[in-house]
Amino acid sequence: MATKMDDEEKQKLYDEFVKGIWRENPVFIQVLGLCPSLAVTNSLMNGIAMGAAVLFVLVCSSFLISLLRNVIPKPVRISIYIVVIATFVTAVDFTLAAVAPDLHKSLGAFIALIVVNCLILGRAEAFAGRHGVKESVADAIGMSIGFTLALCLIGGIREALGNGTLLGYSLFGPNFEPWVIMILPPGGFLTLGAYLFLFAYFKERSEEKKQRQADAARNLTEGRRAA
Amino acid sequence: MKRHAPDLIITTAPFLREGSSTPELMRQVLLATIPVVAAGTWFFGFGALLVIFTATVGAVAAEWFLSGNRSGLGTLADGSALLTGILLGLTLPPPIPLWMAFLGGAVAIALGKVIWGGLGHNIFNPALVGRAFLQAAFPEPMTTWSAPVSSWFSSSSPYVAVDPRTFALPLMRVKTDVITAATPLGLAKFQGKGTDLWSLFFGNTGGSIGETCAVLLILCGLWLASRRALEWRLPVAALSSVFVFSSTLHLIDSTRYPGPLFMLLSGGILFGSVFMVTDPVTTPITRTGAWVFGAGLGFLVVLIRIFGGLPEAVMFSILLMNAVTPLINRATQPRTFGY
Amino acid sequence: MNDLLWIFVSAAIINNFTLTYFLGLCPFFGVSNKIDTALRMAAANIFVLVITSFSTWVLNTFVLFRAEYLRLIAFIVAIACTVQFVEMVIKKTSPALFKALGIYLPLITTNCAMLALALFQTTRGYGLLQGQAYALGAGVGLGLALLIMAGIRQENELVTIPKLVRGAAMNFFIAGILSMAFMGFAGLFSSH
Amino acid sequence: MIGIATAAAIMTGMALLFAILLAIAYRFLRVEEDPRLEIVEGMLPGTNCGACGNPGCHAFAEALLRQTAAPGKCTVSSPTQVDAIARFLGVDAGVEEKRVARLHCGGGYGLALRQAEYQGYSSCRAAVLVSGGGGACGWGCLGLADCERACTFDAIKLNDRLLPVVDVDKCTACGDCVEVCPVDLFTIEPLSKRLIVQCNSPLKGEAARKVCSVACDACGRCAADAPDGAIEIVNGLPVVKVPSLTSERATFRCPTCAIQWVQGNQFADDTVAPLYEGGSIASAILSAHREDERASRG
Amino acid sequence: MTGLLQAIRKSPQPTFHHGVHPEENKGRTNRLPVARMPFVGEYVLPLSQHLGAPSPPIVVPGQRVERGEAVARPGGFVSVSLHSPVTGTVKAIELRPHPNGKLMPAVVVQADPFASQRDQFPAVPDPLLSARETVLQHIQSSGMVGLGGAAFPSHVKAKVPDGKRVQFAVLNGCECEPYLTCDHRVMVENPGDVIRGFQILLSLVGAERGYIGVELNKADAIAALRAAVGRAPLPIEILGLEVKYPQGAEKMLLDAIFHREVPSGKLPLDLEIVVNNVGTAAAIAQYFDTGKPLIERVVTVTGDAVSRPANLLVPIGTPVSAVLEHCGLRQGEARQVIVGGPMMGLAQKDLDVPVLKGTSGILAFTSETVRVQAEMPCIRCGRCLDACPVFLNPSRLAMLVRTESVDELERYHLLDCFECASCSFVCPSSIPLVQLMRVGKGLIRQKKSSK
Amino acid sequence: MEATREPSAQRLILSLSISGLVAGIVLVGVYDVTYPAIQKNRAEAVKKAVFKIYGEHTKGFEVFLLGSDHKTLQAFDMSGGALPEGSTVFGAVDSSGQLMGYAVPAEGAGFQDTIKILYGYDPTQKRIVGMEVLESKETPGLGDKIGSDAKFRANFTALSVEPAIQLVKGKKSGANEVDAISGATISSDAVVKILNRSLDQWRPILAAEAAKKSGAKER
Ligand SMILES: Cc1cc2nc3c(=O)[nH]c(=O)nc-3n(C[C@H](O)[C@H](O)[C@H](O)COP(=O)(O)O)c2cc1C
Ligand SMILES: Cc1cc2nc3c(=O)[nH]c(=O)nc-3n(C[C@H](O)[C@H](O)[C@H](O)COP(=O)(O)O)c2cc1C
Ligand SMILES: Cc1cc2nc3c(=O)[nH]c(=O)nc-3n(C[C@H](O)[C@H](O)[C@H](O)COP(=O)(O)O)c2cc1C
Ligand SMILES: Cc1cc2nc3c(=O)[nH]c(=O)nc-3n(C[C@H](O)[C@H](O)[C@H](O)CO)c2cc1C
Ligand code: SF4
Ligand code: SF4
Ligand code: SF4
Ligand code: SF4
Ligand code: FES
Repeated sequence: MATKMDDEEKQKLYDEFVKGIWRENPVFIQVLGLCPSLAVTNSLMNGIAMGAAVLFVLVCSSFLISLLRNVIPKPVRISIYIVVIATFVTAVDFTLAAVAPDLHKSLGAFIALIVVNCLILGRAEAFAGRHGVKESVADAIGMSIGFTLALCLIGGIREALGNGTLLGYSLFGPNFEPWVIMILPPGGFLTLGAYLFLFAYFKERSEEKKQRQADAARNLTEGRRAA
Repeated sequence: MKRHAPDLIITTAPFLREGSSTPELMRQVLLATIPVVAAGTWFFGFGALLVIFTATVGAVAAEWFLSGNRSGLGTLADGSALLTGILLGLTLPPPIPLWMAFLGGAVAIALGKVIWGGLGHNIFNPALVGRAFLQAAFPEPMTTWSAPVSSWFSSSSPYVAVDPRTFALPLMRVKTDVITAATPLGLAKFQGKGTDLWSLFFGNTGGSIGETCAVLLILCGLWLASRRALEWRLPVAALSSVFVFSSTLHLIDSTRYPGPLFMLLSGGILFGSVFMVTDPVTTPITRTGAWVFGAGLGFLVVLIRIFGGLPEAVMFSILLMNAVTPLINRATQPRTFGY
Repeated sequence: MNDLLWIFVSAAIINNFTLTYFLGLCPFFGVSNKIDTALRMAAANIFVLVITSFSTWVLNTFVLFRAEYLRLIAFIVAIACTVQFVEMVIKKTSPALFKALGIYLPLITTNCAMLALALFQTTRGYGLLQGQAYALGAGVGLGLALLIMAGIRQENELVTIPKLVRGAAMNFFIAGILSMAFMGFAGLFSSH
Repeated sequence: MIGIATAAAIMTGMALLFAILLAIAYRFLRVEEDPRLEIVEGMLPGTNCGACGNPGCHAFAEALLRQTAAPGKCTVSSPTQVDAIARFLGVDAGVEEKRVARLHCGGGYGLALRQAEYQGYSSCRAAVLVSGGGGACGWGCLGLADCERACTFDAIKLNDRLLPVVDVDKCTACGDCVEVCPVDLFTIEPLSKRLIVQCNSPLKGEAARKVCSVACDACGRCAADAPDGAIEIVNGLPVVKVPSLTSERATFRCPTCAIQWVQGNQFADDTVAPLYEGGSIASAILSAHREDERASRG
Repeated sequence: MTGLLQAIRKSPQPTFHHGVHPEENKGRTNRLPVARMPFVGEYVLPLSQHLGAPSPPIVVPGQRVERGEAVARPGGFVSVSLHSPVTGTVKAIELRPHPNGKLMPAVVVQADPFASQRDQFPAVPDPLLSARETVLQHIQSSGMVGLGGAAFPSHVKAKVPDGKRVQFAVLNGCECEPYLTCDHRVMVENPGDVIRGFQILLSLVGAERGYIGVELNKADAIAALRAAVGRAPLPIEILGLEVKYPQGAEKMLLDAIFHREVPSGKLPLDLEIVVNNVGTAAAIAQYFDTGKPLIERVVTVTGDAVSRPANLLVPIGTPVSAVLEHCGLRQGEARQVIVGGPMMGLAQKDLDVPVLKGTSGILAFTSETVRVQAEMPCIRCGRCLDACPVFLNPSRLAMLVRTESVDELERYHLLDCFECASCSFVCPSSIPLVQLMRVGKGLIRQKKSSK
Repeated sequence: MEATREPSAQRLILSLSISGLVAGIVLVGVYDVTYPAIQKNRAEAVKKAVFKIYGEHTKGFEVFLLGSDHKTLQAFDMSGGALPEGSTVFGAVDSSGQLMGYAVPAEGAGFQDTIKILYGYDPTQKRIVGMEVLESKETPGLGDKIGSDAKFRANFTALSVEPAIQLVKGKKSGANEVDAISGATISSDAVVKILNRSLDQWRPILAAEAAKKSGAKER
């Protein structure tokens, strides 16, 4: 009995965890937290760093908020969330500046802007404020991994085409003509648009395939009935 | 009487139509580009023709693959994709690598047209979307110009000789120290040097393939206007606006600001006015709107050419005016009869 | 004076907050579907930006000069606080104005643009007047982008956008093209 | 540690200020809203179809809270969803009998006379303005699929005869098709009503048959065969007065198959004898229509 | 260059703004005198041939009727009587195809092949001497409606409502529709009738002055009217107008003559003007001269699918098929038959429809003239805006109709469209704009009624 | 629904204040821990730039603050590790502790956004001896060559500032001329403008300072 409960709970935690990675991916599906997704992703490294920062902030704040959710009075909850989040963000900001000054410089103000990232406040309000600690942390980890994944996908393409490198390693040799647009602002918009288009395309393809299979199955049974 | 009834066709009135059709319009503009292509080839050699051709192939291929209608000619039949490709080719610098021209054509159609739903739905001029993409992606090749071929038969640069950069492998560049030339606007902006108006008028200057020969562009524009293939208000408004704004500045300080004739004859303003400002799809539908569009365009061109960072502004100005065209259309609805 | 003009123009078009700095994208895509909404959002934005610039300047100059590490948290709280306060005041004094603008105010609180403005004006060491010019420019820039975007999106509603790009993907493509077009303003007035 | 003191002072001060402001706001400017509203609205499908008779799901949720409507009015929600809402609100589900849209025309391609070829905007509402469409019957289905496009639930598909077939499983009785059809061919009927008159033409006798091979020619046999008064001929058409008839006898002697005993979807089994062999042409036309439509609508 | 020149040149003749110049195609019939259409076997008289309430029948099947005898009475004030165009028997009162595509109730009269088809009708009082009410009543019971197309009961227009007054009356002799020449022939052949009818109308509405607007492609009509007007007591002026479609639309005509716009949703009466067709005036004059009610009218039959085009005086109720046969329809070649003009008429699917009081033309085209072009996407060229005489934006309206944005449709004044089809005429993408306008009006109506 | 119960105003104020207090304390902690490292990084960045300008002989740098009279420099004690706020110039010091020259930060509008540079200035010879780009948003591949293009940087190794620095295209002839990067004339121009503007401010001050020093030495 007890193990069954555990299993169920594990399953639920697992679900909360995976959903953020793909099914409810914050960038590609929910289209949230766009500013950093586009602003800092002109290189893969930036994407990873931003993702890590968000992971830290989101997990810590989700933990704290879900822990305190019954103590926080409803009318001031948003303000308290902001205070909590801002504290963690400032911590990340200073730590990064101390440990990796170059990275800190290339991420610019966007580390600080994590405070107002719609994703984080959104998760705090929509999930952590209403669920238990375990679920909230699972959700936070899943969401930030999904977020990081998206940033890496965007950053990877932009760096590869825009600079001919990946994590600084040259991909195409010295005569490569970089597509400067990719690391310029329009490139960010266009890359994300292209990803969304590709996902829609593959989704439609797989749905069509499913439909065809279903049709084929139906024809088969009907044919049998006729015979 | 029911004997022959099933042969009957029923449609709504009117049962008469005025002559011209959309594909015919496109055909006329295509015709008008032929002399411009020829002039480009004359001035910049055989390589220029290759560039135009490749850009066109890129556009046509993209249209055929992406438009979703691949039965027969599909949407190519209306000729608009062909036109987009040629116009894009004409706005490129002559020595650009062919793969970039091809990419530009494909981007022009994909990003400029197909995603919007095809002919008639796009907000931005497809050819210029392609060009803007190229300019932002490859700023250096897109601002490297070659001088006009001095003589067809001279041994130094005969017109059949093609710049080695043209044949760079896809995604790659050819690193050579080749002779480059500056455009009249570049010369004026960065080196304070003028270009004589006759050269501008006949096109014997550096620049995009199709933009240099002013006299030909004017003739093509007049021909198109006479065939009612274009809305004359748009180019007239654009050119007058450039004239007004640049003369004003010139009057204020003639040493710092170039005169209106130079502004009108140099760069892409004439080419843009004849072929791009007139694109019906991406410009205002109302007549008042046409004047507003032209005025705004001229303002932006003069503003950016003179106070901006770039020597030339026609492309960006047209795209910016395209962007506000929906707003212009809304604001300039004609007053309905009886209101 | 020239300085103020350049700050304004730079924030409004050359370094447009939305199209080149990627700020406030969520509401940008969220409320740019109707020209009417976009206009009101733009007005509310300009208003809040100017107030934010002022209040954070006051905060930074008179309270935080010794405690740099509190900047972020103080700014965000201050922004949230002022916006909420403004909202209350409007609601109380002019229900009509509230109906037109007020409903966007909560959206604006958690908008990167406000915080970014506060942070940028501080790191750039802008004074009060420069900050105001900056805020005004940023607001005008956001409004311009919103308005143009709304015009285009409303036009798109009249035609059929292919299913695969309809929605978010199309919005990004439009923003991408707009961002390319705005590149034309680069360098404006910088050499004069 | 001056730092800590400053920080604590500043932060506490600000927090205090903020809190006081908020407290005032909370006290004086709060808007009362029933918290259940949001929950109930969340439980509704959000299609805003209006089948429940309210302008959208939000209004329906308000009606539910006011208890002026029963959850079962929402025909889009599945029974379990309805049940959940009813349990949440502690009210009776009030499930209604399932109703579906029924078509009153059987004169599809090859059955009804076509007099001319309609060309133009591919839409029933447009075609009806051009000489009433190409068909000879002024009351019949035009077959240009306005209803198919209007149905938000994807319940309507034109069949090979270009007649709309309503999928009774998907149909939620929202009535969009009723509204959109320019010749008013749909009515919403209880699923249990089996006798459906598939003709809408008031023409009688020879005049009716000349126009369409499955037209009701008002011969009166169905009325005679049905229990007393259950069917009445009004204006050249039988009217089924007793919806719950259990016998299909009334349909037996209909010379044109205009009155049908329908179980499940209409036209599901090809009960209508194919008088003209038009199947393949019809599907060609159908696909041409679809092409047109795709071209014009993308 | 022509476009440029046209735009720069300001036209010297009075006209309205915008509009189009379709090919006239009037040459085949404009010199043919009006001939009489022989009697046929059966006449179909739909009870609803005019704007307003249908006329209830006053005969029963089997009843014998004389030529010119009423078969239906006015169904209200905005309604008129209906008369049998032949002597014969009422065969039936049943649903019959109507040119609008629907089956509508009609009185069917079987002609008596041996009857004399009398030419004498009961006498009527002199309109210039009788009381206004009596004259109006007579006009109503003569079945008189506007012959310009809309078939609006003439007595209604002639009765000026209390509190209003009329300053000018206008006769509409534009006949701007290509192909049609019936009004032209009436003006050339019966200018006296036109002027006399106009005099009656002028005195009925109490106007101080009359104008007749005729397009300049009908110089002989202008000359004939000018010659006839000399003898008239009230001042009447004949104006030559630039040839342009849709000059004949009354709002455009008033713009051309008086440079005044009829406000949206209002009538010419609100400008203290009434407008009538020249044919209507002639018919009124003839009625008061001879007592013959409205039982026949001049119809132009032309198009490349008829071998003997003509201007025919056709008894109302004659089947279109019979008229076409009389004019030598090229059987099997006709691909499209239109009742009315080529810009505003209705395509027919059933040629047994009757000629109505409002039928001014019957056109039959072969596949050579009927070019059905594939529709292309709108390229926003703006030609439709340039054509629309009421300054609408048809391109946008069409898109709004397709997306069923009903509120926007009203905001863009769809309801002011009077379906002149100028926009469709010029559209290079062959978009059925007018049809979409009509669909859109249906949407608005539907929304209003569901509210 | 419990949430409908109204929390008291005191509770709201209390909880917010507590969270503010806690946040403040946490942040001070973080700040204290990271402060030295951050300051070190900043100083390091300046040092790197100064090194690049003055070459391998450089040993370290001194910091001078512009005095309140806006005319004289005051040495700033860097033992605390933190750079001061306000107008600063740096002095490059060689291994013998000798002042080699000044390194002056300056900024101005570029093609895209503000460009920040650090340039080495030798007041006695009235020459610029090096230039480093600290921060710019110029287009990669074009404008950002102002920081990376060796040929362009070479312009600044011995650039006379008399009467003012001049931008030319192609042939550089005078000692006070800078050859523009082709394809990035605007950015090149921006650098020249920034230098000229900054020199207007600093030249007299640094000249006076140098005169003071040499005067002191001579004396
Ligand atoms: C229609 C047209 C529009 C153009 N628009 C632009 C433009 O907006 N910006 C631009 O740099 N070049 C544009 N060009 C190319 C320029 O006219 C010109 O040759 C080039 O920009 C010269 O400036 P440069 O020195 O950058 O190198 C356009 C060309 C044509 C034909
Ligand atoms: C587009 C359009 C064109 C018209 N053309 C004519 C015309 O050429 N001649 C005419 O008499 N009436 C024409 N009419 C009808 C007039 O507007 C008006 O109804 C008529 O002249 C009134 O006269 P009636 O009542 O005697 O028919 C046209 C109407 C429209 C909408
Ligand atoms: C996408 C793009 C980015 C550019 N970036 C820069 C830049 O960062 N710095 C610059 O000076 N010019 C930049 N330019 C401007 C042009 O390259 C311009 O033609 C150039 O400044 C003129 O210099 P030239 O005369 O030496 O070719 C850019 C142009 C484009 C289209
Ligand atoms: C007068 C005229 C000018 C045109 N100009 C352009 C142009 O500048 N660029 C382009 O891509 N297509 C042009 N087209 C073609 C067509 O309108 C264009 O591909 C549409 O924007 C695609 O929807 C033009 C067409 C005409 C009739
Ligand atoms: S039922 Fe009505 S809407 Fe549906 S296809 Fe037939 S006519 Fe059109
Ligand atoms: S539109 Fe008609 S078929 Fe579709 S769900 Fe509504 S009632 Fe049923
Ligand atoms: S049909 Fe309507 S929209 Fe078209 S031109 Fe005529 S009035 Fe204008
Ligand atoms: S005429 Fe046709 S193509 Fe041109 S704008 Fe009007 S609807 Fe569009
Ligand atoms: S992340 Fe910037 S507004 Fe959403």
